[in-house]
Amino acid sequence: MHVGLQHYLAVSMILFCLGLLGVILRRNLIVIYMSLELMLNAANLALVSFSRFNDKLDGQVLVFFIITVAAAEVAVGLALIVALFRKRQSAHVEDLTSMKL
Amino acid sequence: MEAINNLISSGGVEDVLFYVFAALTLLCAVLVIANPFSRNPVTSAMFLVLTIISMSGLFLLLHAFFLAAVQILVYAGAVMVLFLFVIMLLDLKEEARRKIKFFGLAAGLVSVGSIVAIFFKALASAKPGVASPKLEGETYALGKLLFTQYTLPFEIVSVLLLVAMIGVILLSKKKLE
Amino acid sequence: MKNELFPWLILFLPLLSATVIALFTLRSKTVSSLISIGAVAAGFVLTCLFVNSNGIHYSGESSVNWLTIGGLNVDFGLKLDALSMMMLFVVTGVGGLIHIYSYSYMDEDAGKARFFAFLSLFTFSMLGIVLSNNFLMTFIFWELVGVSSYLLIGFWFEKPSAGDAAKKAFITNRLGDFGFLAGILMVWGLLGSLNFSALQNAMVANPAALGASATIAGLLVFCGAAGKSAQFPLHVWLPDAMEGPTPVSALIHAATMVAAGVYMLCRTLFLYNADALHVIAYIGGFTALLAALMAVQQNDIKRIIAYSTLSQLGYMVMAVGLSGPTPAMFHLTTHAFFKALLFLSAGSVIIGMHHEQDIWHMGGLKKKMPVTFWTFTIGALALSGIPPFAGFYSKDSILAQCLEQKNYLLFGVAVFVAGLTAFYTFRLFFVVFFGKEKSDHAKHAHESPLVMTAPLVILAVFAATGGFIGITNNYGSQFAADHETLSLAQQFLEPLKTPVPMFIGIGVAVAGIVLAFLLYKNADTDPLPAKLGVLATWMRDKFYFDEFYEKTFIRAHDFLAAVADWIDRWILEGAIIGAIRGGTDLSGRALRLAQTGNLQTYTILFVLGVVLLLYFVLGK
Amino acid sequence: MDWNFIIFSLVKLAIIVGVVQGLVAYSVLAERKISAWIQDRVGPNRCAPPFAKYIPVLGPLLTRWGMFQPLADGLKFMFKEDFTPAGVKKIYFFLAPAVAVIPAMLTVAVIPFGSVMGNQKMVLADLNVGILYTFGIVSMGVYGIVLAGYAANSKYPMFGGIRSSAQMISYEISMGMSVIPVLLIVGNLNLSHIIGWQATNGWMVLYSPISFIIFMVASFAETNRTPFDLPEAETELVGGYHTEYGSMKFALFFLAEYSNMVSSSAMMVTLFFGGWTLPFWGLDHPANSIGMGIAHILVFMAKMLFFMVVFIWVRWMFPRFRYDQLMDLGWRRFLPLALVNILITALWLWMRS
Repeated sequence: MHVGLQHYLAVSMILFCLGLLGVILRRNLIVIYMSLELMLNAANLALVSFSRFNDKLDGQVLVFFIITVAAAEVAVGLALIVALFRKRQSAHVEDLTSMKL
Repeated sequence: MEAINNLISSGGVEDVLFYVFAALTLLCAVLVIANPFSRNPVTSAMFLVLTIISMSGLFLLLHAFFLAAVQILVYAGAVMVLFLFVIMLLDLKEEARRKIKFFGLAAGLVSVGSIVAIFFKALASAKPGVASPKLEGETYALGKLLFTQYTLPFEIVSVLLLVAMIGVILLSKKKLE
Repeated sequence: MKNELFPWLILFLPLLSATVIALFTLRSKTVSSLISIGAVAAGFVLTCLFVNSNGIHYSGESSVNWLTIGGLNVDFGLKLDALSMMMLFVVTGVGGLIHIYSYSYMDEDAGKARFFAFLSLFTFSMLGIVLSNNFLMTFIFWELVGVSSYLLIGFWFEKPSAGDAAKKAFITNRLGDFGFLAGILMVWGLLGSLNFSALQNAMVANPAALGASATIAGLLVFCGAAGKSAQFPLHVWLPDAMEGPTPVSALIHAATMVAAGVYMLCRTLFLYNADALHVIAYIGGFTALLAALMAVQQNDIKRIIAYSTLSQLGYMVMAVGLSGPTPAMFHLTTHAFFKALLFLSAGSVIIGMHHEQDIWHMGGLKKKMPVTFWTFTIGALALSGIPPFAGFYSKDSILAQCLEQKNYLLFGVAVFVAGLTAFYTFRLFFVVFFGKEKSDHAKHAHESPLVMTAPLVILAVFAATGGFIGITNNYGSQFAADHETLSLAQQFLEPLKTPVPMFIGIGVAVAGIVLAFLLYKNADTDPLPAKLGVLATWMRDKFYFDEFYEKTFIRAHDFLAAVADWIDRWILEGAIIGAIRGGTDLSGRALRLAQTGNLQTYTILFVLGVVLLLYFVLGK
Repeated sequence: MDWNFIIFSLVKLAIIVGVVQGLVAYSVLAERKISAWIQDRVGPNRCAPPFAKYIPVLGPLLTRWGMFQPLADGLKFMFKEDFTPAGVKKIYFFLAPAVAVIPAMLTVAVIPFGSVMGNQKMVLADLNVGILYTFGIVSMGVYGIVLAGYAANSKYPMFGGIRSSAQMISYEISMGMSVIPVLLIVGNLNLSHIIGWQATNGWMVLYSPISFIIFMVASFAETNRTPFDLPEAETELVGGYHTEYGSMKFALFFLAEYSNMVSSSAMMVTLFFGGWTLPFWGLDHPANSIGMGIAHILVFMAKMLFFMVVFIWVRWMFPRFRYDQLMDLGWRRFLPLALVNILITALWLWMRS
């Protein structure tokens, strides 16, 4: 069977799910952040393959924007993590919650 | 020999490459989030770099040359270095092995399962894309689109970058007044 | 300047002054008081200019459309005619003098700036009543007057008695205003307009326009007047209102606010049929008699004057009820002069006595406070109705009105009250100014400064001459088309046209003075209780009206309030609100469990939501 | 796609790697000789195997100028004890040198080092985003250094690693910006097209000299060469990120640095000096014979070697920058300058069109 759109989408979907699992299960904020990047990349992959298989360049433009926004987001997010770490001396999500159950 | 000849002549090399890159991408992604050998965030970061590189291989297969290059240039070259910087700066220790969150695991599996299910259902009802794609991710065409039809988003994104830059500078100051 | 602009300017200057004081100059006593005095003085000057250029018989209205709701069309309009013009003179003139007097009287008070802001607000409200051309505006300014009088009576709110008095005045007024509002609604419902001119035209065109409910409508409107002008049975607030500063008593409770009721009755005279006027007349007469009796046995200098005010207001209302708006307004105006004079003189005495108000602690002040003594004397003579002072002319016109209407009962009451008035006024006069000093304060009393005595002198001039300087001419032209304008000499001798009431009036007044002289020339204590026995006690205790109200209305009200409170507390609050609150609280506690503060829990919930959404968009 | 393509690609790959390795080895020797010359001393001059002088004709040449010095250096590196300090993070310690070398070697893949030989283009991969590829690969070079600094688990290498990566990321931006005028003028990202354009219109350095200057200075920074070799400033950080490394692992870093020099030189030649073309002797259009093809390759090599020498020469002529001066230069001088350059070029092109 020829490799088609659905193959790329499947890869994208699995990548997305892996990222999601990472966000839900890992405790280290930085790793969670990397998992978020994985999810973003999964979206990128889906968009690029849509773009390719629908003969439209708009998907790639969107990916370009996603990469830009992701770069901005990473910068801000990491700065926040650094600020949080300075305050709490930890980058574990559980240590960051200050609410009482 | 004959088989390989056939493969090459039928353009099946690209299919083989797809499977190679896809497998590489997914394997590295798994190792990002769940590395059985090391829980060091640096390891995760390095595998994420590998994921991104293999993904840009997939982009190449999709003829998105510009994006493949940008993916490596921005993600691997800049974003991930930033990650490494922060990890080194904070001197993060290995993630402690606390008790596994059964609730989280169950919920994660449920959501992943439902996403997979929805994916297949959606795929079944979707109409297939072009069988023989002709689109080339030419830098020229992309640039033209970016500066004509998408000028406004482009400018907005640049403003967003500026805002992020200012925000980061402010956040990184030792004393937040 | 265009004629239409004058009343607007006169009306809004005091409001501007109040706003400026409240917002900017509360820090400075002097600036604040000067702004306030300037505003009211400017009003007086503008009134004079207006009358000078247009004459007193000018009549005009200017209005802007304010709101239109269905059939209700309300203008924000000002009406100028002889009636409102004379009232403008009273409010800005007498009011201005009281403002000036207050400048010195309130000098040592920390809240002087606030006081003047209130005074300006009050002046604005009062001018609003005087100038308004429709019922709704009258009612709004009516309430504003209520509010500002509340603020002024309770000016020394740190004194519990002042606070209570303010509340009492306000609530009692509310009772009357309730009737007033109902009356306004009734009039609007029956005649379809609120504009005085339009109403008057409607009533002239068809005197039976109000139909069977004419009496009720008239009496309901009168309720408002009864509240403001403190007529029986809503008279109880006025004596208590003496807890306010003396200028307030003079301004509000002698010259202007209490006059608003009478003014309103005269303004809306076309509304009342014979039955309503009868009731009004008898209520007025009864109030006059009752208050005069109470005044005889009071010992607080301001309270005596307050009851006297009550009594005189009863006179005016009685005159209105006897279809005599001209005598009523005449008496109102002269009364504004001499009663303000009396109050201000009393204030001067009080200041001289270091805030001592009991007349039995005074005595012998004639030597120590000569200006105050002479002005008080003129005021007392005017009040008693001794010719040629102002009170004599106005009182005489009321007595004449009684006889003209052939209402001999009310004539008798009026004559008796006139005698009583002379008696209690000179009781006060002799006890305070003659005899020997009855306390240390009295020995060290001193004359007040010029800022206070100057208004006294000016008012004294008017109290002495107010009877024959043309006041009746102006009012008469308002109410009777065939009124003939009299010359000064004719006015001076006007009472001689009706010699019977004149001589009877002078006679009882002189008798009252003589009696007072005999009883109180050198008295150290009041000899009357011994002679009158239980009647004197009743008089002193105001015929137990307060106690009666306490036992009946207030009790019943308290009971109703307790029931409402119980319903509110246990049924509304406890059951209904409690259930809602408890439910909210419970669900809040339940939902709080979802708010763990843990990032990943949020992620899970978020993803599950997205999955659900995707299911509905894609999966189905 | 056919077998020919695969075989020829493999051959080209082998040749390129071999040539680059040889260049690296002998550029080390060149560096030593040139430094000796600049410092008025002799430099290595006697390393030769015992049998070499018996070779006729060539013998005397081979024994002079230390011709076998690189060989000796290589052997020394190989046979030194491969010491692993205690406390290092083992995996990354081993990984870092490899990660450093790989991008350095990969860069040359897109560089057209000659025109054509027969029907074969003298370039390993004629990508249409060639220049972006180069930048992508160059940006990957940071990882080797960062990982080395991290793996050593020691202060100075860590500082060296962080300094180096910050420096490389900073100058990468100036470098990328500096190239944009070239792309604007040519209108294509393909390196072969860029060379083709230069063959007809003249060298790019004449059109955009500012670009060239910025690119060259940024190249110095990217390769961690003097005057921007802060990461390995001996007086401050001992050896920088490779302080803890020895023997073959250290050799790999060395290899990476010189490989980067080679590819930077090749890039400069390609972008600004016409690549394999010369404006005379008919060398400015694709070869039609084997001889011409070889001539093109030689022209390219010659140009490249010139820039190698410039690299070495600069190293021994200039003092080192202070770190804040370095950052200042990168962010506040070169970046605005490059932006202005882009603007001017764009305006110029717009006026011309």
